[in-house]
Amino acid sequence: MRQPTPEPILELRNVSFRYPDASPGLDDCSLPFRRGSRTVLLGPNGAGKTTLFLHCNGILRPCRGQVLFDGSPLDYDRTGLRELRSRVGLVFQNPDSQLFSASVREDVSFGPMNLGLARHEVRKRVERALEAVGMTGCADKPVHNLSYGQKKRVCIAGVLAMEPQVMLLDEPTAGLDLRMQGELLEVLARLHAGGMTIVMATHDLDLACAWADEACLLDNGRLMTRFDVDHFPQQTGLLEQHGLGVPQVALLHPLLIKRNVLPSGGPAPRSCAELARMLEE
Amino acid sequence: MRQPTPEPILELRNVSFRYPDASPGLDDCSLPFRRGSRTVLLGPNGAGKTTLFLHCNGILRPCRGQVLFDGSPLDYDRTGLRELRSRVGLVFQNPDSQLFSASVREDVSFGPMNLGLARHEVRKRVERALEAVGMTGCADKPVHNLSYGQKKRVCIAGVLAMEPQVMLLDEPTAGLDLRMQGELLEVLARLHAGGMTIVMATHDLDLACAWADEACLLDNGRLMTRFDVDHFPQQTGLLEQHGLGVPQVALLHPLLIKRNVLPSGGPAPRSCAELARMLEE
Amino acid sequence: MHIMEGFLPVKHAVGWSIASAPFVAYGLRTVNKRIKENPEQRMLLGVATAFTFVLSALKMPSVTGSCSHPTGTGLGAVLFGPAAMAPIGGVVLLFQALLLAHGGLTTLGANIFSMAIVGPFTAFAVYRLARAARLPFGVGIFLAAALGDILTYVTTSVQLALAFPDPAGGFAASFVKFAGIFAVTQIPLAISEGLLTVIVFNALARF
Amino acid sequence: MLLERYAYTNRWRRVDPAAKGLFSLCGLTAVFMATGPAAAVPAVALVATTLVGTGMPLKSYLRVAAPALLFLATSALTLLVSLRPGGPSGIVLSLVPAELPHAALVCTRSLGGLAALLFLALTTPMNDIIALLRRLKTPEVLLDLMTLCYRMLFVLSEAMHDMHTAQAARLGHAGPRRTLRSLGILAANLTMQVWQRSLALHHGALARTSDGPLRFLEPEYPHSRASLATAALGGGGLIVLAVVTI
Repeated sequence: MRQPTPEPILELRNVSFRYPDASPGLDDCSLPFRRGSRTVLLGPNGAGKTTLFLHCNGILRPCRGQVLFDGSPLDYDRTGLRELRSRVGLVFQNPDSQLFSASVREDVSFGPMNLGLARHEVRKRVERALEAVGMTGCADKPVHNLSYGQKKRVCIAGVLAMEPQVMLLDEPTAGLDLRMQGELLEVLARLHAGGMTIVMATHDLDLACAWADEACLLDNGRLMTRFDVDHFPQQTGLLEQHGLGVPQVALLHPLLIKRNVLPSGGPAPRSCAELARMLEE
Repeated sequence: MRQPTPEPILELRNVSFRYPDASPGLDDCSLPFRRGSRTVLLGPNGAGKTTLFLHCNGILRPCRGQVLFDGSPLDYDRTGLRELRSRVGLVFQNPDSQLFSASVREDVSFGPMNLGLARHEVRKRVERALEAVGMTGCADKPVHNLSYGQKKRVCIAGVLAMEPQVMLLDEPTAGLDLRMQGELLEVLARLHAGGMTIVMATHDLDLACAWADEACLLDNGRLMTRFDVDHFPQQTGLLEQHGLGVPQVALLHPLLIKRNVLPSGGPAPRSCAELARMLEE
Repeated sequence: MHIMEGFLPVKHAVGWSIASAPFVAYGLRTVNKRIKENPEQRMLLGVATAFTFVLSALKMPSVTGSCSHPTGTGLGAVLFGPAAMAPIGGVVLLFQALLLAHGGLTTLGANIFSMAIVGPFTAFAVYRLARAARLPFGVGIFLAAALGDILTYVTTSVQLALAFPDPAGGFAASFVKFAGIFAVTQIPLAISEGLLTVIVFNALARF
Repeated sequence: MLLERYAYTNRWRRVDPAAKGLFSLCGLTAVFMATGPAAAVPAVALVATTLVGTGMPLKSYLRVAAPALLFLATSALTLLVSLRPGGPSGIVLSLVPAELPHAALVCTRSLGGLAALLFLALTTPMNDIIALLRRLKTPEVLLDLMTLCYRMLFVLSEAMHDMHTAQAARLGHAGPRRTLRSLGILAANLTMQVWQRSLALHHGALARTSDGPLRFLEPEYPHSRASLATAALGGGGLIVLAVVTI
């Protein structure tokens, strides 16, 4: 596994945002995303996760504070935004708000075409992106005949084809059954292994705990905490306070240590499956 | 806890159904729902769970086989359907496709108004239903200002106001964070305590295991198995075979017995929280 | 009812296409201007096109007990403007021809003229007149949608009568024949569409 | 939509839509050039070609053609009836046998036209047709409307279907008055969705560096020249058939 390096690739500094209709926005959020890291953005529904993502991608502009990419503040003119959006890809929760063409291959080409690349380069990227998400076989199917999980993967391919350095995913596993979830996580694992920085908004704590390196907790537009996922067990109080519950493994592991079934010290297991393996040894 | 009585309130007998566009329907499903029981319908996306529900409510009519309510086959004429649909309520997965009115109270009154009840009776039922889901305080709010979890509860109220005997819920916890999930399960517990028969389609095994009395496994439109939830641990092989995974508690509990941390025999814990309590004792 | 492929003689097919062209061109110019001023309008008008297509597939009960589909011209004209309805309706008619075999390519011009030009402009004019006459909003919407619907079918009857004049009674007799079939039978359906559109606007006003 | 299904699964799906469009156009020309019942010859040839190409059973073909055939039946009957003032009721309806050849010509022409339209519709997915229109320099806005309409009509019709089902489950369609009311509410909800969904799409497009018109990679079709030549040959054949049999 690649070790994340310390300097942030994307960073929010004291970002505040208010929607015109007074629905909660962001409140003084400061948050760096380390290059090559896998971060989860935790928080109940309506905490501001999507709003935060829209800032990272330059679709929303902070009322106060600033967003930095690669150390320099975002440039909100046309070329600056194009540059940014080709580096920071955003996968929305609902595939229907992101798929424009009924043809899979055409839709994936949308981003690279907008970047003004040559045809043969676009074609190459489309094929590569489709392969990365395992959808080459469905490239000629119409989008409306795909399953929900397949649509999600097409959305990811559409973002991948722009070859971003950071990928933001909003609730990527919502509505997926376990099999589809597994397929999606595999895709993400491959991307991360290839050096991609990945940020995922979710309220599935078990998934967060099993998958991420780092976690941030957002509630009511405020960043409540940020911690290394290895320290998940110490954060359970705060998580519960914000209505997120506790990852099941973090509930059981300390008890098993207390009862001397498992040794204390050493890294905490990230999932019940891992805990089960520890028990089997 | 109320003991479910044996005779089924709703029953499918050899029901087969094919969609005109050849998407998978149902294949010879026989399934009784016991009065007062809490049943989960398990299965991956596209297994036919929603199709089965649409048969229970008379919206789809089987190509072969029959559906029985209270021991008699469904009557598909207008009065028969009205009768059935007021007895068997169906809560769909997506709240946005079943809330059509501007205000909460108006939406909840949709069903009882269509039953042709007198105004004061409608009013009484609406208030009762709102109270049952804990939404009285939001009765005059516009629907689109509600949170996702609140919308789900309004959907349930809309069905409750028709005072059904059976309630079918399609993926009720999908998209809910843990706090909202907890609130929803509380609502269902109250309804069940009041004598309601509840059937829930889900692919969340942990939830199924913690909540239900009985479970059925559906895949590709076929009923694969039906079992008492106390026998969950014995079914893990089959569940995994259909891509549903294993409830985490069913993964850990046997291992803890094997390692003599917990005594064998006695009822299996239904959730990790329960397992944690056993470990704390 | 759209005029089917091949039904109109060449001259008429070409003539109606030429008649429709300036309206579609004007509509496109308006749409382009709207998009230039407000880029979100591109998506809005695209989704509106899909909406119009889907709405016309809605099965609506008629006062006589039969079923029919709304034309949606009144609703669309008031929501998106009558000028935009020409290109929107044109795309919808092309899609209906290619996806449902409803209408045709050579008859596209004629169908656009009745469904996407006469219908929406009538509906919009009636709506504005009703507002100017200070009629209640609901009455105005009802008249706009119902008359938009009726005039659409009157136009279709005119188109058919011009193409196929009665051997004895000429255009007038032929018009009476076709109007008897397409426009008159449409009256109860137009009333349904009018009522439906009123319900839609009432519901929209409450959101 | 039955037509759609064949458009995606038929044998000629990968054939250049320009070739299929050309053949269809030749078919239309042939049908219009025939001045008598001869139009039936290219019509039959078109139907046969379509059935062979798509491999669809005749029954499905007729089902697809049914709404148009209904229109044709009523309209053709109207042509055979004459109206003139007079008689006790003010108008006299009479059958005009002399109009029979004219009506027959209109019928064969319409059937032929329908066959040509169905050939294109049953062999060519909408995306290919839009791509073809792009090659033919259709105005960009129109292409955008088509692309979005084609994608979103499935999304919206699913939403409409779900709402309809949910209303039915709560007895919203018991009786015509309730049905009309429920449909009105449904249409209003769908109207709201037009704005919500278009804003979401707008954000989606921005996130993918869009700055206006929707651009996509043109699809490529193998053996494009050969299929164009075949289509021209076949289409020419249709025209010759129509002209020769006059």
